[in-house]
Amino acid sequence: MKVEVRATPLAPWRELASYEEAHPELAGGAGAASVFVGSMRDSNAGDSVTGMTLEHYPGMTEREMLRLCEEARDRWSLLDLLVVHRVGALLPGDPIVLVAVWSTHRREAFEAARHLMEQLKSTVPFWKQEQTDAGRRWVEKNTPGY
Amino acid sequence: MKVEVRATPLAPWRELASYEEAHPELAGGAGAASVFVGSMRDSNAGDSVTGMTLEHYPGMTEREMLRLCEEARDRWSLLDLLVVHRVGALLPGDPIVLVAVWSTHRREAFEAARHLMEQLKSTVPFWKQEQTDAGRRWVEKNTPGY
Amino acid sequence: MTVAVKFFASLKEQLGCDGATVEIGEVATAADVWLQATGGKSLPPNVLVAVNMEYADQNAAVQDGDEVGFFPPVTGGAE
Amino acid sequence: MTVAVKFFASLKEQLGCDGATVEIGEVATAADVWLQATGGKSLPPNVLVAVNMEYADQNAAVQDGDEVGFFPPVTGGAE
Repeated sequence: MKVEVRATPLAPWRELASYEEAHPELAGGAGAASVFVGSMRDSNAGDSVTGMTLEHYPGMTEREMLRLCEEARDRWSLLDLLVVHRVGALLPGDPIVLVAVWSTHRREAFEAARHLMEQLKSTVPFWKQEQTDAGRRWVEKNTPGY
Repeated sequence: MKVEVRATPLAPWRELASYEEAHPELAGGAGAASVFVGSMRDSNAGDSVTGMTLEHYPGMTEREMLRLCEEARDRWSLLDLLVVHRVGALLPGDPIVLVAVWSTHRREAFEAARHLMEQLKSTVPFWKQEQTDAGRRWVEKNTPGY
Repeated sequence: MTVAVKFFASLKEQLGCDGATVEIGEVATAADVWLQATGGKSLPPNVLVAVNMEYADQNAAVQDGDEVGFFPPVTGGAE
Repeated sequence: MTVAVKFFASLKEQLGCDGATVEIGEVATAADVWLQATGGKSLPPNVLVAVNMEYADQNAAVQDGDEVGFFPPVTGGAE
Protein backbone atom coordinates (compact mmCIF):
# COMPACT_ATOMS: atom_id res chain seq x y z
CA MET A 1 0.00 0.00 0.00
CA LYS A 2 1.32 3.39 -0.94
CA VAL A 3 -0.05 6.86 -0.34
CA GLU A 4 1.72 9.94 -1.62
CA VAL A 5 1.28 13.69 -1.88
CA ARG A 6 3.36 14.75 -4.86
CA ALA A 7 4.61 18.21 -5.83
CA THR A 8 6.02 17.09 -9.18
CA PRO A 9 4.24 15.86 -12.33
CA LEU A 10 2.34 12.60 -12.12
CA ALA A 11 2.40 10.12 -15.04
CA PRO A 12 -0.29 7.67 -13.89
CA TRP A 13 0.30 4.80 -16.34
CA ARG A 14 4.04 4.84 -15.77
CA GLU A 15 3.36 4.98 -12.03
CA LEU A 16 1.16 1.89 -12.26
CA ALA A 17 3.65 -0.03 -14.37
CA SER A 18 6.41 0.70 -11.82
CA TYR A 19 4.21 -0.18 -8.88
CA GLU A 20 3.20 -3.55 -10.31
CA GLU A 21 6.79 -4.28 -11.24
CA ALA A 22 7.79 -3.62 -7.63
CA HIS A 23 4.92 -5.83 -6.37
CA PRO A 24 5.15 -9.08 -8.34
CA GLU A 25 2.90 -10.74 -5.73
CA LEU A 26 -0.05 -8.96 -7.36
CA ALA A 27 0.35 -11.04 -10.53
CA GLY A 28 -1.54 -14.29 -10.17
CA GLY A 29 -3.43 -13.31 -7.03
CA ALA A 30 -5.16 -10.13 -8.17
CA GLY A 31 -7.81 -10.91 -10.73
CA ALA A 32 -9.00 -7.32 -10.78
CA ALA A 33 -7.51 -3.82 -10.79
CA SER A 34 -9.70 -0.73 -10.84
CA VAL A 35 -8.03 2.58 -11.51
CA PHE A 36 -9.26 6.15 -11.55
CA VAL A 37 -7.32 9.15 -12.85
CA GLY A 38 -8.69 12.65 -12.35
CA SER A 39 -7.12 15.38 -14.46
CA MET A 40 -7.29 19.13 -14.62
CA ARG A 41 -9.89 20.32 -17.11
CA ASP A 42 -9.45 23.46 -19.22
CA SER A 43 -12.81 24.87 -18.17
CA ASN A 44 -14.99 25.02 -15.07
CA ALA A 45 -18.37 26.66 -14.38
CA GLY A 46 -18.36 28.07 -17.91
CA ASP A 47 -14.98 29.80 -17.59
CA SER A 48 -11.75 28.91 -19.30
CA VAL A 49 -9.20 27.80 -16.69
CA THR A 50 -5.52 28.27 -17.52
CA GLY A 51 -3.88 26.90 -14.40
CA MET A 52 -4.46 25.54 -10.93
CA THR A 53 -2.66 25.50 -7.61
CA LEU A 54 -3.32 22.76 -5.07
CA GLU A 55 -2.62 23.32 -1.40
CA HIS A 56 -2.63 20.69 1.37
CA TYR A 57 -2.07 20.34 5.11
CA PRO A 58 1.30 18.56 5.31
CA GLY A 59 1.07 15.71 7.78
CA MET A 60 -2.69 15.70 8.16
CA THR A 61 -3.34 15.13 4.45
CA GLU A 62 -1.12 12.04 4.29
CA ARG A 63 -2.62 10.76 7.52
CA GLU A 64 -6.19 11.09 6.22
CA MET A 65 -5.26 9.42 2.93
CA LEU A 66 -3.69 6.51 4.79
CA ARG A 67 -6.70 6.17 7.08
CA LEU A 68 -9.07 6.04 4.07
CA CYS A 69 -6.94 3.41 2.36
CA GLU A 70 -6.72 1.23 5.45
CA GLU A 71 -10.48 1.45 5.93
CA ALA A 72 -11.12 0.52 2.29
CA ARG A 73 -8.59 -2.33 2.42
CA ASP A 74 -10.34 -3.87 5.41
CA ARG A 75 -13.89 -3.24 4.20
CA TRP A 76 -13.38 -4.81 0.78
CA SER A 77 -10.53 -7.26 1.59
CA LEU A 78 -8.33 -5.54 -0.97
CA LEU A 79 -4.97 -6.95 -1.94
CA ASP A 80 -3.29 -3.58 -2.45
CA LEU A 81 -3.88 0.16 -2.95
CA LEU A 82 -1.99 3.03 -4.52
CA VAL A 83 -3.10 6.64 -4.13
CA VAL A 84 -1.09 9.61 -5.42
CA HIS A 85 -2.44 13.17 -5.25
CA ARG A 86 -0.78 16.24 -6.73
CA VAL A 87 -0.12 19.52 -4.97
CA GLY A 88 1.49 22.66 -6.34
CA ALA A 89 1.06 24.20 -9.76
CA LEU A 90 -0.86 22.34 -12.47
CA LEU A 91 -1.76 23.01 -16.09
CA PRO A 92 -4.84 21.84 -18.00
CA GLY A 93 -4.54 18.14 -18.82
CA ASP A 94 -2.24 17.41 -15.87
CA PRO A 95 -3.31 14.43 -13.78
CA ILE A 96 -4.41 15.51 -10.28
CA VAL A 97 -5.12 12.20 -8.63
CA LEU A 98 -4.51 8.51 -9.20
CA VAL A 99 -6.40 5.84 -7.26
CA ALA A 100 -5.64 2.17 -7.94
CA VAL A 101 -7.10 -0.82 -6.15
CA TRP A 102 -6.23 -4.49 -6.57
CA SER A 103 -8.53 -7.28 -5.47
CA THR A 104 -9.46 -10.87 -6.17
CA HIS A 105 -12.76 -10.03 -7.84
CA ARG A 106 -14.00 -7.09 -9.85
CA ARG A 107 -16.90 -6.00 -7.65
CA GLU A 108 -14.63 -5.14 -4.72
CA ALA A 109 -12.18 -3.28 -6.95
CA PHE A 110 -14.87 -1.14 -8.58
CA GLU A 111 -16.66 -0.30 -5.35
CA ALA A 112 -13.51 0.50 -3.40
CA ALA A 113 -12.02 2.75 -6.11
CA ARG A 114 -15.22 4.73 -6.39
CA HIS A 115 -15.63 5.02 -2.64
CA LEU A 116 -12.04 6.21 -2.26
CA MET A 117 -12.52 8.93 -4.87
CA GLU A 118 -15.62 10.23 -3.08
CA GLN A 119 -13.84 10.17 0.27
CA LEU A 120 -10.74 11.86 -1.15
CA LYS A 121 -12.92 14.71 -2.36
CA SER A 122 -14.98 15.07 0.77
CA THR A 123 -12.61 14.49 3.68
CA VAL A 124 -8.94 14.90 2.76
CA PRO A 125 -7.40 18.38 3.24
CA PHE A 126 -6.69 19.62 -0.29
CA TRP A 127 -7.73 22.98 -1.68
CA LYS A 128 -7.83 24.02 -5.31
CA GLN A 129 -7.27 27.51 -6.60
CA GLU A 130 -8.03 28.17 -10.26
CA GLN A 131 -6.44 30.70 -12.55
CA THR A 132 -8.96 32.21 -15.00
CA ASP A 133 -8.83 35.28 -17.24
CA ALA A 134 -10.60 37.13 -14.42
CA GLY A 135 -7.85 36.18 -11.94
CA ARG A 136 -7.34 33.57 -9.24
CA ARG A 137 -10.26 32.03 -7.36
CA TRP A 138 -10.58 29.32 -4.75
CA VAL A 139 -12.77 26.42 -5.77
CA GLU A 140 -15.61 26.63 -3.32
CA LYS A 141 -17.39 23.34 -3.32
CA ASN A 142 -17.29 19.79 -4.53
CA THR A 143 -19.45 18.23 -7.19
CA PRO A 144 -21.32 15.19 -5.94
CA GLY A 145 -20.17 11.97 -7.62
CA TYR A 146 -22.96 9.52 -6.81
CA MET B 1 -12.60 4.71 -29.74
CA LYS B 2 -10.70 1.47 -30.12
CA VAL B 3 -11.77 -2.13 -29.69
CA GLU B 4 -9.35 -4.99 -30.16
CA VAL B 5 -9.15 -8.75 -29.80
CA ARG B 6 -5.49 -9.53 -29.21
CA ALA B 7 -3.64 -12.82 -29.54
CA THR B 8 -0.37 -11.45 -28.13
CA PRO B 9 0.52 -10.28 -24.59
CA LEU B 10 -1.26 -7.20 -23.27
CA ALA B 11 0.61 -4.61 -21.17
CA PRO B 12 -2.30 -2.47 -19.98
CA TRP B 13 -0.41 0.53 -18.58
CA ARG B 14 1.82 0.81 -21.63
CA GLU B 15 -1.29 0.46 -23.79
CA LEU B 16 -2.95 3.36 -21.96
CA ALA B 17 0.12 5.57 -22.17
CA SER B 18 0.33 5.00 -25.95
CA TYR B 19 -3.37 5.57 -26.44
CA GLU B 20 -3.37 8.88 -24.58
CA GLU B 21 -0.26 9.97 -26.45
CA ALA B 22 -2.06 9.26 -29.74
CA HIS B 23 -5.15 11.17 -28.51
CA PRO B 24 -3.89 14.49 -27.15
CA GLU B 25 -7.45 15.86 -27.36
CA LEU B 26 -8.22 13.90 -24.18
CA ALA B 27 -5.88 16.12 -22.16
CA GLY B 28 -7.76 19.18 -20.97
CA GLY B 29 -11.21 17.91 -21.86
CA ALA B 30 -11.33 14.65 -19.96
CA GLY B 31 -11.47 15.26 -16.23
CA ALA B 32 -11.93 11.58 -15.49
CA ALA B 33 -10.57 8.24 -16.65
CA SER B 34 -11.79 4.98 -15.20
CA VAL B 35 -9.86 1.84 -16.02
CA PHE B 36 -10.37 -1.81 -15.26
CA VAL B 37 -7.84 -4.58 -15.80
CA GLY B 38 -8.84 -8.20 -15.33
CA SER B 39 -6.02 -10.71 -15.06
CA MET B 40 -5.68 -14.45 -14.94
CA ARG B 41 -5.62 -15.79 -11.40
CA ASP B 42 -3.55 -18.77 -10.34
CA SER B 43 -6.55 -20.50 -8.76
CA ASN B 44 -10.25 -20.94 -9.40
CA ALA B 45 -12.96 -22.89 -7.57
CA GLY B 46 -10.34 -24.17 -5.13
CA ASP B 47 -8.03 -25.59 -7.79
CA SER B 48 -4.64 -24.37 -8.86
CA VAL B 49 -4.79 -23.14 -12.46
CA THR B 50 -1.59 -23.27 -14.49
CA GLY B 51 -2.76 -21.89 -17.81
CA MET B 52 -5.74 -20.72 -19.80
CA THR B 53 -6.83 -20.64 -23.41
CA LEU B 54 -9.33 -18.09 -24.64
CA GLU B 55 -11.39 -18.71 -27.74
CA HIS B 56 -13.58 -16.20 -29.59
CA TYR B 57 -15.87 -15.91 -32.62
CA PRO B 58 -13.81 -13.84 -35.07
CA GLY B 59 -15.98 -11.13 -36.54
CA MET B 60 -18.88 -11.44 -34.13
CA THR B 61 -16.75 -10.82 -31.05
CA GLU B 62 -15.34 -7.55 -32.41
CA ARG B 63 -18.80 -6.50 -33.57
CA GLU B 64 -20.35 -7.10 -30.14
CA MET B 65 -17.52 -5.23 -28.41
CA LEU B 66 -17.97 -2.27 -30.74
CA ARG B 67 -21.73 -2.26 -30.21
CA LEU B 68 -21.31 -2.25 -26.42
CA CYS B 69 -18.82 0.62 -26.63
CA GLU B 70 -21.05 2.70 -28.88
CA GLU B 71 -24.02 2.14 -26.57
CA ALA B 72 -21.97 3.14 -23.52
CA ARG B 73 -20.53 6.18 -25.29
CA ASP B 74 -24.01 7.46 -26.12
CA ARG B 75 -25.60 6.56 -22.79
CA TRP B 76 -22.95 8.30 -20.65
CA SER B 77 -21.74 10.95 -23.14
CA LEU B 78 -18.24 9.52 -22.95
CA LEU B 79 -15.31 11.25 -24.60
CA ASP B 80 -13.49 8.06 -25.54
CA LEU B 81 -13.21 4.32 -24.90
CA LEU B 82 -10.53 1.67 -25.24
CA VAL B 83 -11.26 -2.04 -24.87
CA VAL B 84 -8.68 -4.77 -25.48
CA HIS B 85 -9.43 -8.44 -24.78
CA ARG B 86 -6.95 -11.29 -25.01
CA VAL B 87 -7.45 -14.56 -26.84
CA GLY B 88 -5.07 -17.50 -27.15
CA ALA B 89 -2.81 -18.95 -24.48
CA LEU B 90 -2.42 -17.15 -21.13
CA LEU B 91 -0.43 -17.77 -17.97
CA PRO B 92 -1.35 -16.81 -14.40
CA GLY B 93 -0.87 -13.07 -13.90
CA ASP B 94 -1.42 -12.26 -17.58
CA PRO B 95 -3.91 -9.46 -18.20
CA ILE B 96 -7.05 -10.76 -19.92
CA VAL B 97 -9.01 -7.59 -20.45
CA LEU B 98 -8.49 -3.82 -20.36
CA VAL B 99 -11.43 -1.42 -20.29
CA ALA B 100 -10.75 2.33 -20.23
CA VAL B 101 -13.29 5.11 -20.34
CA TRP B 102 -12.70 8.87 -20.53
CA SER B 103 -15.36 11.40 -19.57
CA THR B 104 -15.82 14.91 -18.30
CA HIS B 105 -16.90 13.86 -14.81
CA ARG B 106 -16.08 10.89 -12.63
CA ARG B 107 -19.58 9.47 -12.17
CA GLU B 108 -19.98 8.70 -15.87
CA ALA B 109 -16.51 7.14 -16.10
CA PHE B 110 -17.08 4.84 -13.12
CA GLU B 111 -20.54 3.73 -14.18
CA ALA B 112 -19.63 3.15 -17.82
CA ALA B 113 -16.47 1.14 -17.03
CA ARG B 114 -18.35 -1.11 -14.64
CA HIS B 115 -21.25 -1.57 -17.01
CA LEU B 116 -18.89 -2.45 -19.86
CA MET B 117 -17.16 -5.10 -17.77
CA GLU B 118 -20.47 -6.74 -16.89
CA GLN B 119 -21.59 -6.65 -20.52
CA LEU B 120 -18.27 -8.03 -21.77
CA LYS B 121 -18.70 -11.01 -19.48
CA SER B 122 -22.33 -11.66 -20.23
CA THR B 123 -22.76 -10.96 -23.94
CA VAL B 124 -19.50 -11.02 -25.90
CA PRO B 125 -18.46 -14.37 -27.43
CA PHE B 126 -15.35 -15.42 -25.50
CA TRP B 127 -14.81 -18.80 -23.89
CA LYS B 128 -12.21 -19.72 -21.31
CA GLN B 129 -10.61 -23.08 -20.92
CA GLU B 130 -8.49 -23.66 -17.83
CA GLN B 131 -5.53 -25.97 -17.43
CA THR B 132 -5.42 -27.61 -13.99
CA ASP B 133 -3.49 -30.56 -12.60
CA ALA B 134 -6.54 -32.67 -13.43
CA GLY B 135 -6.47 -31.57 -17.07
CA ARG B 136 -8.24 -29.01 -19.22
CA ARG B 137 -11.77 -27.82 -18.43
CA TRP B 138 -14.09 -25.25 -19.96
CA VAL B 139 -15.14 -22.50 -17.57
CA GLU B 140 -18.85 -23.05 -17.31
CA LYS B 141 -20.38 -19.95 -15.92
CA ASN B 142 -19.74 -16.35 -15.04
CA THR B 143 -19.50 -14.87 -11.57
CA PRO B 144 -21.98 -12.04 -11.06
CA GLY B 145 -20.31 -8.69 -10.55
CA TYR B 146 -23.07 -6.54 -9.12
CA MET C 1 -30.33 -23.01 -50.00
CA THR C 2 -26.85 -23.11 -48.56
CA VAL C 3 -26.01 -22.04 -45.00
CA ALA C 4 -22.63 -21.89 -43.26
CA VAL C 5 -22.59 -23.33 -39.74
CA LYS C 6 -20.01 -22.67 -37.02
CA PHE C 7 -19.55 -24.29 -33.62
CA PHE C 8 -17.43 -22.90 -30.80
CA ALA C 9 -15.70 -23.87 -27.57
CA SER C 10 -17.09 -26.86 -25.61
CA LEU C 11 -19.80 -27.36 -28.22
CA LYS C 12 -17.18 -27.68 -30.93
CA GLU C 13 -15.37 -30.27 -28.84
CA GLN C 14 -18.51 -32.24 -28.02
CA LEU C 15 -19.53 -32.34 -31.68
CA GLY C 16 -15.98 -32.87 -32.86
CA CYS C 17 -16.61 -30.26 -35.53
CA ASP C 18 -15.66 -26.60 -36.19
CA GLY C 19 -18.41 -26.03 -38.70
CA ALA C 20 -20.03 -27.19 -41.88
CA THR C 21 -21.80 -26.10 -45.02
CA VAL C 22 -25.40 -27.26 -44.95
CA GLU C 23 -27.89 -27.66 -47.77
CA ILE C 24 -31.43 -27.13 -46.53
CA GLY C 25 -34.93 -26.31 -47.90
CA GLU C 26 -35.91 -22.71 -48.65
CA VAL C 27 -37.91 -22.19 -45.43
CA ALA C 28 -35.77 -22.98 -42.40
CA THR C 29 -35.01 -21.71 -38.92
CA ALA C 30 -31.70 -21.70 -37.05
CA ALA C 31 -32.95 -24.75 -35.14
CA ASP C 32 -33.57 -26.56 -38.45
CA VAL C 33 -30.02 -25.74 -39.47
CA TRP C 34 -28.76 -27.22 -36.18
CA LEU C 35 -30.66 -30.47 -36.78
CA GLN C 36 -29.35 -30.73 -40.31
CA ALA C 37 -25.77 -29.96 -39.29
CA THR C 38 -25.69 -32.36 -36.32
CA GLY C 39 -27.57 -35.23 -37.94
CA GLY C 40 -30.65 -34.78 -35.76
CA LYS C 41 -29.13 -34.13 -32.32
CA SER C 42 -31.46 -32.11 -30.06
CA LEU C 43 -30.42 -28.51 -29.50
CA PRO C 44 -29.28 -28.14 -25.85
CA PRO C 45 -31.35 -25.45 -24.10
CA ASN C 46 -28.37 -23.31 -23.06
CA VAL C 47 -26.82 -23.09 -26.53
CA LEU C 48 -26.69 -19.56 -27.93
CA VAL C 49 -27.47 -18.82 -31.56
CA ALA C 50 -26.16 -16.10 -33.86
CA VAL C 51 -27.29 -15.46 -37.43
CA ASN C 52 -24.76 -13.50 -39.46
CA MET C 53 -22.87 -12.70 -36.24
CA GLU C 54 -25.88 -11.25 -34.43
CA TYR C 55 -27.64 -12.96 -31.56
CA ALA C 56 -30.85 -14.58 -32.76
CA ASP C 57 -33.60 -16.82 -31.51
CA GLN C 58 -33.42 -20.49 -32.48
CA ASN C 59 -36.68 -19.93 -34.35
CA ALA C 60 -35.27 -17.09 -36.44
CA ALA C 61 -35.58 -17.68 -40.19
CA VAL C 62 -32.33 -18.07 -42.11
CA GLN C 63 -31.67 -17.06 -45.71
CA ASP C 64 -29.50 -18.49 -48.42
CA GLY C 65 -25.87 -17.56 -47.76
CA ASP C 66 -26.35 -16.89 -44.04
CA GLU C 67 -23.84 -17.90 -41.40
CA VAL C 68 -25.31 -19.52 -38.31
CA GLY C 69 -23.15 -19.80 -35.16
CA PHE C 70 -23.90 -22.07 -32.20
CA PHE C 71 -22.03 -21.72 -28.93
CA PRO C 72 -22.21 -22.26 -25.16
CA PRO C 73 -22.76 -19.42 -22.64
CA VAL C 74 -19.93 -16.91 -22.91
CA THR C 75 -17.23 -16.67 -20.23
CA GLY C 76 -15.00 -13.74 -21.17
CA GLY C 77 -14.01 -10.77 -19.06
CA ALA C 78 -12.65 -11.12 -15.55
CA GLU C 79 -13.71 -12.51 -12.17
CA MET D 1 -0.51 26.88 27.87
CA THR D 2 0.90 27.20 24.36
CA VAL D 3 -0.93 26.11 21.23
CA ALA D 4 0.23 26.17 17.61
CA VAL D 5 -2.36 27.46 15.15
CA LYS D 6 -2.42 26.92 11.39
CA PHE D 7 -4.65 28.43 8.72
CA PHE D 8 -5.06 27.11 5.18
CA ALA D 9 -6.21 28.08 1.70
CA SER D 10 -8.82 30.88 1.42
CA LEU D 11 -8.92 31.24 5.20
CA LYS D 12 -5.19 31.88 5.27
CA GLU D 13 -5.62 34.55 2.60
CA GLN D 14 -8.58 36.21 4.31
CA LEU D 15 -6.74 36.36 7.62
CA GLY D 16 -3.44 37.25 5.95
CA CYS D 17 -1.77 34.68 8.19
CA ASP D 18 -0.32 31.15 7.86
CA GLY D 19 -0.42 30.44 11.54
CA ALA D 20 0.58 31.59 14.98
CA THR D 21 1.67 30.48 18.41
CA VAL D 22 -1.02 31.31 20.93
CA GLU D 23 -0.80 31.63 24.71
CA ILE D 24 -4.10 30.74 26.32
CA GLY D 25 -5.52 29.66 29.72
CA GLU D 26 -5.35 26.04 30.86
CA VAL D 27 -8.97 25.24 29.95
CA ALA D 28 -9.68 26.11 26.33
CA THR D 29 -11.51 24.76 23.30
CA ALA D 30 -10.52 24.95 19.65
CA ALA D 31 -13.00 27.82 19.29
CA ASP D 32 -11.25 29.70 22.12
CA VAL D 33 -7.96 29.23 20.29
CA TRP D 34 -9.52 30.66 17.12
CA LEU D 35 -10.74 33.76 19.00
CA GLN D 36 -7.35 34.28 20.56
CA ALA D 37 -5.49 33.77 17.28
CA THR D 38 -7.75 36.03 15.21
CA GLY D 39 -8.16 38.82 17.75
CA GLY D 40 -11.82 38.01 18.40
CA LYS D 41 -13.17 37.37 14.89
CA SER D 42 -16.21 35.10 14.89
CA LEU D 43 -15.56 31.57 13.64
CA PRO D 44 -17.30 31.14 10.25
CA PRO D 45 -19.75 28.22 10.39
CA ASN D 46 -18.22 26.30 7.48
CA VAL D 47 -14.67 26.36 8.83
CA LEU D 48 -13.27 22.90 9.61
CA VAL D 49 -11.18 22.24 12.70
CA ALA D 50 -8.40 19.72 13.28
CA VAL D 51 -6.60 19.11 16.57
CA ASN D 52 -3.23 17.45 16.14
CA MET D 53 -4.12 16.69 12.51
CA GLU D 54 -7.37 14.92 13.30
CA TYR D 55 -10.79 16.37 12.60
CA ALA D 56 -12.33 17.78 15.78
CA ASP D 57 -15.34 19.72 16.94
CA GLN D 58 -14.82 23.42 17.58
CA ASN D 59 -15.74 22.69 21.21
CA ALA D 60 -13.03 20.06 21.59
CA ALA D 61 -10.65 20.75 24.48
CA VAL D 62 -7.07 21.48 23.54
CA GLN D 63 -3.96 20.68 25.56
CA ASP D 64 -0.64 22.38 25.98
CA GLY D 65 1.51 21.74 22.91
CA ASP D 66 -1.41 20.89 20.63
CA GLU D 67 -1.60 22.01 17.02
CA VAL D 68 -4.96 23.38 15.92
CA GLY D 69 -5.70 23.72 12.20
CA PHE D 70 -8.51 25.79 10.70
CA PHE D 71 -9.49 25.47 7.07
CA PRO D 72 -12.33 25.85 4.55
CA PRO D 73 -14.24 22.87 3.07
CA VAL D 74 -11.86 20.62 1.17
CA THR D 75 -11.83 20.53 -2.64
CA GLY D 76 -9.36 17.84 -3.67
CA GLY D 77 -9.89 14.88 -5.98
CA ALA D 78 -11.47 15.24 -9.39
CA GLU D 79 -14.71 16.43 -10.96
